[in-house]
Amino acid sequence: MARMTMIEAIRSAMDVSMGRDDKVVVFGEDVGYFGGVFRCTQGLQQKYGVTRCFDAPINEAGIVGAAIGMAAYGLRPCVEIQFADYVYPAYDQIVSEAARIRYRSNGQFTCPIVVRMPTGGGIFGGQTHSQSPEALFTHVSGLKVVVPSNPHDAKGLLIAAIEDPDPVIFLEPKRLYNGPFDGHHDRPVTPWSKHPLGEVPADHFTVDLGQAVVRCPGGAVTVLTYGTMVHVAEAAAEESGIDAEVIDLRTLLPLDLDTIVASVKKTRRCVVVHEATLTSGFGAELTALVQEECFWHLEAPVARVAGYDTPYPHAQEWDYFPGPARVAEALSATMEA
Amino acid sequence: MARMTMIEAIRSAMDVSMGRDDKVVVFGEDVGYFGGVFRCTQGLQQKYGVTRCFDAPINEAGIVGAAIGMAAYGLRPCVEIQFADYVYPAYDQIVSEAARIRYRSNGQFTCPIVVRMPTGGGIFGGQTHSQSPEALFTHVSGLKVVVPSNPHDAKGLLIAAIEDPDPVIFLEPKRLYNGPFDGHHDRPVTPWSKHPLGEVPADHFTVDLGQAVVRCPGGAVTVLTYGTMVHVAEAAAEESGIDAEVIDLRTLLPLDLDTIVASVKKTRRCVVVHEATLTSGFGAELTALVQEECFWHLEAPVARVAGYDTPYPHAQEWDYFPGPARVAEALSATMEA
Amino acid sequence: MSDTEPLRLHVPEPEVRPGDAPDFSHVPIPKAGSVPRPPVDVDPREIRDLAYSIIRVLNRSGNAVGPWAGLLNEDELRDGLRHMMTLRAFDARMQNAQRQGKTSFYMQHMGEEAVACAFRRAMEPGDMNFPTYRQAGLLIAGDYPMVEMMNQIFSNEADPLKGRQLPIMYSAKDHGFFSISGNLATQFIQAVGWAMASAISGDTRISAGWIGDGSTAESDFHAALVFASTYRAPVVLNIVNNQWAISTFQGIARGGSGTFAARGHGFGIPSLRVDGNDYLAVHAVAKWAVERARRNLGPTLIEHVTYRVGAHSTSDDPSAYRPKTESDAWPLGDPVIRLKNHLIKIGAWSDERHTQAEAEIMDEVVAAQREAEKHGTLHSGGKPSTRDMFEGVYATMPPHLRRQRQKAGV
Amino acid sequence: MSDTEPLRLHVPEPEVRPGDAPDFSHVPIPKAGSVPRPPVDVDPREIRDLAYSIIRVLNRSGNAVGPWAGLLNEDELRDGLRHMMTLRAFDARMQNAQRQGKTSFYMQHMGEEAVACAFRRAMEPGDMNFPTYRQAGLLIAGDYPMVEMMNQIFSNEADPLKGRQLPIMYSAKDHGFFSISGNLATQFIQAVGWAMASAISGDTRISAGWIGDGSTAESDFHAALVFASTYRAPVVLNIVNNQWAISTFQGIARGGSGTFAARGHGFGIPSLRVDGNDYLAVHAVAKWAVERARRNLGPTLIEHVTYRVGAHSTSDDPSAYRPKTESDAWPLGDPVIRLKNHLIKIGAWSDERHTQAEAEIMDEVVAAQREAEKHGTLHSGGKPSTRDMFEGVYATMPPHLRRQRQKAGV
Ligand SMILES: Cc1ncc(C[n+]2csc(CCOP(=O)(O)OP(=O)(O)O)c2C)c(N)n1
Ligand SMILES: Cc1ncc(C[n+]2csc(CCOP(=O)(O)OP(=O)(O)O)c2C)c(N)n1
Ligand SMILES: [Mg+2]
Ligand SMILES: [Mg+2]
Repeated sequence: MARMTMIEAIRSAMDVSMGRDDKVVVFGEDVGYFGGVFRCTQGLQQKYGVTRCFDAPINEAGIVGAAIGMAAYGLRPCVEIQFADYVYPAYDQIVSEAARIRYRSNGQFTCPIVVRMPTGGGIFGGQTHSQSPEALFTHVSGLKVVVPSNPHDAKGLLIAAIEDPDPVIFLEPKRLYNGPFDGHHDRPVTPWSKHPLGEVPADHFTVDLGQAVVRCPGGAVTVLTYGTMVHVAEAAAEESGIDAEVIDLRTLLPLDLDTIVASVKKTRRCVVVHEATLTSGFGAELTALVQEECFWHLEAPVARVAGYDTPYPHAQEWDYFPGPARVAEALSATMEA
Repeated sequence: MARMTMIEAIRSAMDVSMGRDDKVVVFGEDVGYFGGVFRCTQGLQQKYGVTRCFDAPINEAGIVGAAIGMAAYGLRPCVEIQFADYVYPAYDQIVSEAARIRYRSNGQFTCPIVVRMPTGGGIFGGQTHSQSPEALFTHVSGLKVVVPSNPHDAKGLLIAAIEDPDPVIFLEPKRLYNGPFDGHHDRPVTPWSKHPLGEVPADHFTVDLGQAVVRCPGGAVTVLTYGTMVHVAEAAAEESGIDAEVIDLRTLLPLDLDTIVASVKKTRRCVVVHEATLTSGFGAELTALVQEECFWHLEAPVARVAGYDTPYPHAQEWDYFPGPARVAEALSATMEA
Repeated sequence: MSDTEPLRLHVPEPEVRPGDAPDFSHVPIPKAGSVPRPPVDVDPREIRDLAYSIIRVLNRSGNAVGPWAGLLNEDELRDGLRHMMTLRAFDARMQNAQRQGKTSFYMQHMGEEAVACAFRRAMEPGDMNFPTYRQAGLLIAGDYPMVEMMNQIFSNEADPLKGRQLPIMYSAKDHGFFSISGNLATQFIQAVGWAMASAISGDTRISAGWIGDGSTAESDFHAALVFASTYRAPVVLNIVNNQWAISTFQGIARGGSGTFAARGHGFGIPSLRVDGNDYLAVHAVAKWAVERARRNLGPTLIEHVTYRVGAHSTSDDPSAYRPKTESDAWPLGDPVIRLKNHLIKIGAWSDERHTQAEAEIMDEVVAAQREAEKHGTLHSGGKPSTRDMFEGVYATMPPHLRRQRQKAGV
Repeated sequence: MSDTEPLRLHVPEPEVRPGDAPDFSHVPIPKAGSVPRPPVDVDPREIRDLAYSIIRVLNRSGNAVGPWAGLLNEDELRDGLRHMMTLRAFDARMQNAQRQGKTSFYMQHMGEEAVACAFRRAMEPGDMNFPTYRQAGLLIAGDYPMVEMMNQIFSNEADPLKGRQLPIMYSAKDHGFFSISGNLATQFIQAVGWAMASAISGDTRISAGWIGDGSTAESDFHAALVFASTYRAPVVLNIVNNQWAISTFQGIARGGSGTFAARGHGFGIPSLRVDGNDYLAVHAVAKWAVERARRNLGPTLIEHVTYRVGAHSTSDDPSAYRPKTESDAWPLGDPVIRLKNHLIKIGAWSDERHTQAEAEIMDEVVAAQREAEKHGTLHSGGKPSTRDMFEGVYATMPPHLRRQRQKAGV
C-alpha cells in the first residue's frame, strides 16, 4: 500500500497498465514530455518512450478517432481530453463510432479505448473548465461511464477500464485531484494523505466496473451520488444528523441497480445528488429507476439536488455548486415528506 | 386553410418566414437547387435566390458554426442537418457556442438560429438514419427543443422557432413526413390529407414554444409523449380500450409542466413514451418530474416505454420500435398496478 | 483605400443543370503518359505539380503509355477486368433486388469500378482499408464471397452482421476491410490511427483511408491530415472525386482550390491526382503510395478523378439536378470499356471473350444471389433473430440490457 | 518491391528542452524588405511563395524598408507604440493582481503585442473580430476602457459580463470584439459566418478570425477554410503562431508542412506569413488583407510569426518544458523595442520620452485598476448577484429556471 493523491493514483494506474501490456498507449494534449496539465501522465513518456506516451495535436476528434483506429488494430489506447468541457468535438467519434463498432461489425472489430477527462467544478474554472457531461454519455448504448471519488477507486477503476474490452468514458472530478472536498470551500483543504481512501495498493489491482459501494451506511434515507458529491453528501449527512446511507455509484453505465434497490427498499427514501445541471441529468435516470423499482416502498418522492440549469458561472461558483447546505435541505425535506 | 403534408408544412413555414423577413436564410447539405433530400426546401432557392437558400459543404460543425456567426451579425439562419444522426459533428458548436453566447456575453450577442433535422425511425434506415437524440439537447441549458407530431404544429412551431430569439433544435419525425404513423407498419399508409391536423393555415401563424396539448382526453392514465409516438400512443389507447389522456408535449425544453401535472393529478397514473433509447432518455426527466410533482397522487409507478438500449438495428426494426403493443402493455400494467 | 461597393456572397454553381447540354470543357485532361513518375522518397515539395495534373496511362487508342505504365501483366489485367465486370454485374442485380423489395437500400459504383478494384491489387494481406460505402470493389477484387455480401444486403439469417447494419455497410476484417460507418469521414482519421498503431508496434502493415469529394469538407478529413502529417503515419489517403455528393457538385466542397489533392500541400503530404477511370493508372499510383507507406516514408494523398454515373443511392434520382446525359459526356470514359479496349489492343482479349465473360460473370452473380436468397431476404424467409439485436452491444451483456431482452421475451 | 523493415512512429520533438541551449538556427528569417507586395487582386496561385517566407518591414538597424513600408505616419506609429506599451503594463498589473488573489486567472500577451495592436488599426468601425484569449490588443488599440476589462477580470459588481464568464474572456460588441469562448477554434468558422452574413446583406463590413498555432489542428479550422473558400467570404483569417500551445511546440500541430500559412493553399486562399513582432509589417499585411475582403475579393490567411514570451496562463510554468532563456534567443526580437528603436531612428521618439511614456501609461493603468477595485475583486467587495447567474440563459426566463431561482431564494 502507498499513500497517493488522485493524480498519483491515476498515473499509477496507467503506469502499471503500460508496464504489464505494451498494447497500452497514452496520448493527448500536453500529456507527453510535460505530463499533462494536471500532471496525470508525468514520467510516462520518459519511462515508456515517445511512441507509447506522446503529445497530440489539439483536435479531440482526432485524438479519439485515432484511438479508435488503434483499437481496431489491436492496441489499448488510453487518451486524455484536457477538460471534459472540450470533449464535444470528439462527441461524434465517441457516439457514432466507438460506441457502435462492436455492434455494427458483429464483433469483428472492437473498441477497447479509455477516454479520460477531468470533470466537475469547484476550481473557479468558469463555464469551460467546470462541466459535468456524464449524462451525455449515459444515454449512449455501447459506452461505459465511470466517475471515481477517491484515489483507491480511481486507480482500480482505471485499470479495469483499460482492461475492459469496450469503450469507457472515465471522468475524473478535478476538484478531488489533490484532496477530498466536501463542499466547504471556505475551510482549509484536507489532503488525501489524511483520508483512508488515499491508501492505494502500489501494484496491479482492479475495482470492477458496474459495482457501486455503500460509503456510509444508514437507515433513514438513501443518497445516490458519485464523484465529488460523495464527499459533499457525507458532509451533509453528518451535519444534518440524518442517518443517510450514501452510495457511491462509481460506474454510471452499466449501473449497479441491485445495490441501489436494496438500499432504497430498506430506507424507503431517496435523494439523488450530482453537480451536473438538473434537467436531463443522470439524476433523472436514477430517479426514474428508483421509482420504477421501489415505488411501493417509497415514503417520499425521490428528490434531486443538482446544478442549476444555467451554464456554469464563474463568480457565482459557490451559489451554483450544490454544496452541503443544499443537500442537507433535500435530506430534511425528504425526511419530513 | 390548406391541406399539407408535414414536408409541405415545414416548407411553408420557411417560405412564409423568408417572405416576411429577409434576415431569414436557409442552408444545409443539398438544400439549395435540389431542395433537400426530403424536399423540405424545394423551391426556396428559386423564389428567394442563391444567397438566401443554398447548398452547404458537408460539414455539420461548419453549417452550425457559420449560422452562429450569421446570427451574431443579425440574420436568422434556419439550417438543415440532413439526418439527426449526423448532428454530432456539430454538437460542440451547438452546446458550447449557440447555447451559451447570450449568457456569456450578457446579451451583447445572441443566437437566434434554428437547427432542423429529421429524427426517429420507422423507415428501415438502420443505425445512421433512425436515431432520436433529443435527450442530448434537453440537458443543455440555453437550448430549446421542439418535436412536432403533425403538419399543423410543424408549421406553427417552426415559424415560432425561427422568430424565437434563442437557438432552437427542431426535430422532425421523418416517419411522419408523409402521413401519420401509428406503429402498425403492416397496414396501409394513411396520408395527411385524411387527418384533421393536415389542415394548415396557408399564411403566417405560430404555435407557441413551451405549450403542450392534450391530443386525446382521458381519465384513467396520462401518456406523455411527442413526435411519432403521439400517434402510436393514441392507437395503443384505442386498441387497449384504456381511457388514456395522451399529451403531445411538442416542446421538450422548456417543458409545459403545468399541463402535465394537471393531467397526472387527475388520472393518478402516467406512462411516458418515446422512440429514443431508454437509459437517460428524455423519459427519465419526465418520470422524475412527475414523481416529484405528483408523488402523493400517483397510484402506480410512472412507466417508461422506449427504444431498447442498443444501437438502432436494421433488420429487427419492428422488434425494436416501441409500437402500439408495447405501449398498450405498459398502459395495462400501469392500470393494474 | 477601400471602396465601399456592397459585398455579395459567392455561391458556386455547376456549369450545367437539367435541360442544359453537358459540358466538361472546363476540366483540363492532360495527355496519357505525360506526368512524370518521381521516386517514392521524393521531397513532397518537388512534386506539388502532381496535385494539379492527372496521372493517366491508357490513351485514347487503348495503349498504355508513359512512366506509370508497365506494372501489370496480361493475366493481372484480365483479372482486373473481371473484377470490374463482376462489380458492375453485382450492382445491377442488387439494384434490381432493391426494386423488388428484397432489401431496403442499395448504392452502386457505376463508372467508378476501377478505383477500388485497382487499388486493392496494390495492397498486401494484413493491410487494412477504411472504406466508404462506395468501395465494394475492394471486396470483389479481394475475392470476398459475393454471397456474404448479399446475405448482408438482404439482412437474412446468414447476414454476417446479424441484421444490425444497413445493407452494403459491410465489415470484413479478414479481408482488410473495416466496418463501414454511414457517418461520413469518421473512418479517415481512424485509418490514420490504425497506421500509427502499426508503426507503434513495429509492424509492416499499412492502411488506406477512403473518402468522397463531398466528404472532404468534413472536419475528420482535417484531423486525418493533421495526424498523418505529424506522425508520418504509414497510410494512403484516398479521395474519390466522382464529381457529385448526392445533388451537390464538387465545387461546393472544393471551393477556390483547383483540386482536392491540393489539400495535402498544407500538410507537406505528397499529393497526386490520378485518372480514376484508368485501371492501370490507379494501380500504378496506388502501388507508389503503398510503397511509400511501407518504407516508412509517410502518408500519401491521392485524388481519384472519376464520375458517379448512377444515382447516389436507390433513394436518389439525379435527373432532378444534373443533365441526364452528363455521364456520357464525361471525358475520362468508362473504366471497363477502356481496360477491355486495352486488352484487345495488346491482343490479350476479344469482343467474343468479353461477351462470354459477361455471361459467365452474370451466372456467378445469379448463382450467388440464388444461394443468398435461400437464407432469406429483407421481408421474407430467414431473418436474424430479435436476440441478435440485443447481443454485441458490449462484450458481456450488462444487467439492464438483459432485463430489456427478458421483457421482450427473447 | 517493398522492403519489410519494421515501421516506426515519428513523434516530432522540439530542438531543445530545459537544460539545453536555445537554438532557432533552423528558423529561416528573410531580410526585411525582401518580400514583394502583390496587388490585392492577385491570383492566389501566383503568390504561393508568400506562405513560405516572412514579410518584414523593420530591419535590424530600425529602418522601415521594402514594398510593405510607408503606410503609417509618425503620429500613428507613436500611437501604436503606446498601445503596445499599455497592453504590456496592463498585463503586468493583472498578472500581479492574480497572484494577489484578486482574480482566478490571467493570460498575458508578452512578446505578441504587435499582432493584435497593429491589426486593429487596419479595421474600420463596424468590422468584427472573432478573437481568442490572446488578442486583448484589439481592445486596447481600439480604446476600449481598461477599467471595463478589469471589471471583468475581477468579476466585480460592475463586470459587464455579470460574473458569468472567466476573466479575460471579454465581449465588446460595440468595439467589434466577439464574445471569447474558451473552446478553441470555434470562433474561426463563426467569423466566416459573420462575413457571409455581411455579404448576404450587401453590407460593406468585414470580419477577422483569430486562432493560435496549436488550435489550427482543431477541426473548426478546416470548417472555416472550407466555407471561406467556397463562398469567398470577406474575412481575414489570422493564425498567431507564437511557437507554443501550452507545453506543446508548434511542430505537433504543423506536422510535415513547412508553415501554417501553407494550409491555405489547398483552398485557393492567398496565404501570407508576416513578422508578428514587427508592428509595421503586421499593419501592412492586415491592411492588404482587409482591402481584399472589403473589395469582395474573398478571404486571406495570415500567419503571424511571433513568440509567446510568458507562461501560457497563470496556471502554467514554462520552465518545465522549454529552456528558460529561449525567449531571449527568439530571432525576431521584441515588438515594443523594435518599434521604439524605429521611432528613435526616424527622430520621432527618444529614450527619455519612452521612459516618461512608460510612467504615464503605468499611472493610467494603476488609476484604472483603482477605479475597478472600487467595484470589488473576485473575493472581496462588490460582486455580481446570484440573480445575475440565473438571468440571460434565454431572452425570457423559462418556468423551470424561475422555479430554481425561487428555490434558491433570490
Ligand atoms: C456526417 C454525415 N453527414 C451527412 C450524411 C448524408 N450523406 C450521405 S452520402 C452524402 C454525400 C457524400 O458525397 P461524397 O463524399 O462525394 O461521396 P459519394 O457519395 O459521391 O461517393 C451525404 C451528404 C452522412 N452520411 N453523414
Ligand atoms: C477544444 C479545446 N481543447 C483544449 C483546450 C485547452 N487549451 C487551452 S489553450 C490551449 C493551447 C492553445 O494553443 P495555441 O492555439 O497555440 O494558442 P496560444 O495559447 O499559444 O495563444 C489548450 C490545449 C481548449 N481550451 N479547448
Ligand atoms: Mg462524390
Ligand atoms: Mg500558440
